[in-house]
Amino acid sequence: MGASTESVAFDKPAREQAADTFAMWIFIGSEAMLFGAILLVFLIARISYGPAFAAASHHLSLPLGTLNTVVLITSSFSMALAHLFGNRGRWRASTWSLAATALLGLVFLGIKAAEYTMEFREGIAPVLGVPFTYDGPDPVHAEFFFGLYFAMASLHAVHLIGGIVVIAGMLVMWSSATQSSRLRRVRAIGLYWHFVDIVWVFLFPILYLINR
Amino acid sequence: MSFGIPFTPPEASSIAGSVDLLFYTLLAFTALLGVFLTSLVIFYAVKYRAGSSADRTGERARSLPLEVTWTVASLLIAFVIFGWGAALFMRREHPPLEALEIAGLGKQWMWEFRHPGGQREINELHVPVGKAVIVSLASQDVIHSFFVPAFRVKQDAVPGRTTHVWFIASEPGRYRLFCAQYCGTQHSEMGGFVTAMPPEAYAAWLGNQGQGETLVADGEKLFGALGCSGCHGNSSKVRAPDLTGIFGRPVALDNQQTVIADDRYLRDSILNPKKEIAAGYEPVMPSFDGLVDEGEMQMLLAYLKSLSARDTTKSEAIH
Amino acid sequence: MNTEALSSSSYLGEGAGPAAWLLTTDHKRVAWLYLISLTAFFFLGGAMAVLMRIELATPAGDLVSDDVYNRLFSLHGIIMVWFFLVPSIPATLGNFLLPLMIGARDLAFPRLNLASWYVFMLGSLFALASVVFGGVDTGWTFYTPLSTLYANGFVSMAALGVFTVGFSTIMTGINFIVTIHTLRAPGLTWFRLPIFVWTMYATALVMVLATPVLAASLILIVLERMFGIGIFNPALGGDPLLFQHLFWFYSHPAVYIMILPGMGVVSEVLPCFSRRPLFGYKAVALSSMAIAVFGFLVWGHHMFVSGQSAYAGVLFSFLSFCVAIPSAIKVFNWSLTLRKGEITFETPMLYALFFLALFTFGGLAGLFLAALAIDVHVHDTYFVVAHFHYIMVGGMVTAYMAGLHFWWPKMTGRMYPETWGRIAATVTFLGFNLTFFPQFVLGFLGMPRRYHTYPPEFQFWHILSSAGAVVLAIGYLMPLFYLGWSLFRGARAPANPWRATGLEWQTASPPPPHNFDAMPKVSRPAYDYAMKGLQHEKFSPHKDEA
Amino acid sequence: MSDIRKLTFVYLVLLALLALTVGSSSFDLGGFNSALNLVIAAAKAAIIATMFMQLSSGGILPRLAVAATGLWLAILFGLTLIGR
Repeated sequence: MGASTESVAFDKPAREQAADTFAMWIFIGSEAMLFGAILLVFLIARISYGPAFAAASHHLSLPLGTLNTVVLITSSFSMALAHLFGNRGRWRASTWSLAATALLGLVFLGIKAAEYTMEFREGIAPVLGVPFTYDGPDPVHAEFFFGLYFAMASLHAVHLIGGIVVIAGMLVMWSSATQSSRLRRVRAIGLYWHFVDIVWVFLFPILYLINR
Repeated sequence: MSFGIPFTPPEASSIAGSVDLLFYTLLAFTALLGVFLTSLVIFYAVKYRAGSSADRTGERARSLPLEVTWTVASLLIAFVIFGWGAALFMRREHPPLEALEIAGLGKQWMWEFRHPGGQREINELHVPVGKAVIVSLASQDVIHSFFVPAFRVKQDAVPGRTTHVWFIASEPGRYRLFCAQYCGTQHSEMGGFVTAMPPEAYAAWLGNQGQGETLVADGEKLFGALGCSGCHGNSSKVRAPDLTGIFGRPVALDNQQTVIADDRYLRDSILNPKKEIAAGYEPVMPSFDGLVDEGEMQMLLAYLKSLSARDTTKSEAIH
Repeated sequence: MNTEALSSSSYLGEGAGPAAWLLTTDHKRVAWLYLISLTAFFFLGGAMAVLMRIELATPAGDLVSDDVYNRLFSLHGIIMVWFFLVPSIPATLGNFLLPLMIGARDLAFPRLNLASWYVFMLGSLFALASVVFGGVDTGWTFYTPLSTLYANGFVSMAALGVFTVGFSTIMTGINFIVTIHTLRAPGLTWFRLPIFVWTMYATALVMVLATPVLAASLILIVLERMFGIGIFNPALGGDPLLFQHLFWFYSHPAVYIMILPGMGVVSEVLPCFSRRPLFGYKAVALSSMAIAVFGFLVWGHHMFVSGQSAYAGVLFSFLSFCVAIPSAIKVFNWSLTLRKGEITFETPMLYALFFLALFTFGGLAGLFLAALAIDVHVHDTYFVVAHFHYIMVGGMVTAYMAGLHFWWPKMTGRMYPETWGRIAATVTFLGFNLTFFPQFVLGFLGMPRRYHTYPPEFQFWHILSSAGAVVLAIGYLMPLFYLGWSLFRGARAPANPWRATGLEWQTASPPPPHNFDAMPKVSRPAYDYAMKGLQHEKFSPHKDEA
Repeated sequence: MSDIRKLTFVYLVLLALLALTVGSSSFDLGGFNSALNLVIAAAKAAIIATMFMQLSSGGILPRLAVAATGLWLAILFGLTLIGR
């Protein structure tokens, strides 16, 4: 006994697996509260300054935003595949799926960076003292919208970067890990990754699709 | 009797007595309960100390009737105190109609007050006894809190909105005025005195302050200087709502809703005119955000309110 | 007794040297890492409090400047709330005892547990580093727009430090919840759990669900300061009150993070020294959960005069009265536990009885604050300061001392000196009341909190309070010395010196690295002090069950 | 291989829902656009949670965590919006 559990506290792997999953779900609940609080800030501002927010939202790039959503949903799909293959012991396929997931994460970040660059050029990025040159109506509250947009999108991006780093670290130490611990890690990072995906699923319509 | 040591704050407003009645009732109740529980614990501790010959038969580790009883009793008492406190609290929402309105502005680190006649005071506030006084509060910078312990009133002054506090001073005297919300380095220096004086003395005091411009007059001047009168005046070329009698009236908006033109609506309409557009008008008004500070906002609001009062009390205004 | 044999079989003897401690994953050693760091923070925050009390002995600001005073109370609050009270009992006693009480070998995630300490140290030291550069002067509440637009201190640094400590809190919370759900010994059903475990569960729940909201509000502050995003800036359309909503959504339940573990400790100590089962066990257990849930519904009572709608004020007042009920139930049950007992007055019991008194009075003072019309008068005055110090210091710290003395033999294998313990407990109790009772009077008189100078008519009460602070400081310094002494010179402790029923007393003092030689089985309810054979210190209550 | 087929199907459904959201935004639904967007987002989140994250087959504990989070988010949103 003990060989297949990682924590000394458990004597049965099945029990440990249940504990792992539960812990990840609690962590996700905790993260949901974090994003929930910021969404609440957004919601209240949106109620107060609806027209300004709608007008400002039109300055975001809908094609790039949609493309990014597709990329992220695809990465979730490949993450689910990585888990499925791992479960079946098909470790080569699992590894490739994981790598694809991380790669898609990087693509997402690349597209996001391109969007940010465009927005900086257009002068609608009210951060770091960059001059804010917005030509729509009610620039004060449009600035508020862009501030929240940058805050929320960047917080999401930071979560995604964290996920990519963890996947990369897992792949580096892949060969030295036992199969059960590989599976344990894929399961944990998978839950996290899907959650980050869910966050974007909400952010996308909220930020990009206000009364288009 | 108290050797110069204060135990209670002075009661100097119309509500101080009723707040204190609740306070002392609650004090009596909590003291009684606290002493009862303490005595019970001490009694048990002595009676059932190890080695004592107390009777320990028939012990039980729970008693459902007892638990239900104290739960229900606690709930009932809590509800009574809640209701009492809430009923008194709701009086804050309903100031008397006939009231003297004084503008109070908090800034780091002083209170600035302006009487309706334009008299200005810093960290001092003179009010008449026996007349309702509404202090409309605004803040130039951070959150402050207007606190007069002798009146049992407190209200935060929040940047970006107007809040109100009202009281009727009942005893002439000089009472402490504090800023209760921490507001930065010299927070403890921000305050002074409220002087409650008999109405005649108050009138005399007002007279001695020198006749400055009234708040309304200042507001009217600003109304012209900012160009408001260009559109909202009678001879304007652009169509804009006539603001005569606007305050307190319902305004139909272009989204089929109706709002009451209160402090909040007027403030928002000046700073953020696109938010709620009066039905039938084009949204052409520019925002004055950043162009008027809180002091000027108070003047404008006073002027706009005076436009409502004028029809009915014209003779008084001329006088 | 053979010293060699003992040290080699206990967790304390398993490898010495810094590495064996700093890289340990043993929950008992992680508890010590926390205990040592928290003690340092407690005395640091306490020293600031004493300095403030000395300053306040005279109405004028003659000892320190206003700027320094503001930094002192801000850091006192930040240190005491986030670096001492929130982690205090959970991270030290909870870490040590939770696995022992439920018959587990360790917490579910031992490495996460160690990581939580490192994250805690990283965050707290980062925040404290801001002192080196000049400190923060926003108060621990970081109210906007003072903190975002006007404060000249190192607000971002302190906020990021607190943010980081939040991660450590969440890690501990997750670890506790999962451990309690998955690692209970056979037969240890939910309603056989010691109340301490129940309160740890309730605390962990609040930690996990409230802390992220604090994190969000701190992130927004930092973004506003560093990147100019005007989320709470009224000039840009933001709402400063929204920050208060988010802040108190965390910080009011955080009060329950701080007090629930104290309630847990007292629920262990009172039955043990009364030799009686806890009165109304189920009511106490369930009221802990009720507190954890209802605690989230009342944050608006910090904002009655803030400008939020009056009707919201009424609703929040109503809910605040409701949350008082579970606490009242607990007080009644603790008092009734003493009835028909065989009571002895060792140090933990003294602390527990003092807790009962101080918590009761602090809680009753809370009724004044929940009653709207009274709160308008006493809000933001010393009345509030006195109220929460009665709960946080009189309640939580007293319970912490009770627990520390109660489980000291288990943690160290040594007894503390009983006489000194009783003296310290009494000095603390007297000093505490002298310090904080006058503050109730001051608050009613209208003395606002966070004042560096004050009107001379308040001086009498301030002098009493300052004198009390000195007594209180002595009361807290005494255990530091005699407990330190007993680590090396104290009498050897038997496995079960208090003849208590919990599983943690079934194993050696100090416990072996793997906690139990034979994994325990449980077939009795908690606090079964009527059990035969419990008169003996070597008796193991659960071993006779097959 | 039916599992892979199932995951692929789920993936395609998610993409279809995305297309629906983006598509619907070019029609004026008289104020219901945001509501529809949120309903679709919630549906996508539910699909990801149950199918990709295997919430439905993970036992009672994960569902407990989700329920608790939902309740607490409701408290946060509800009481804050009332308090304004």
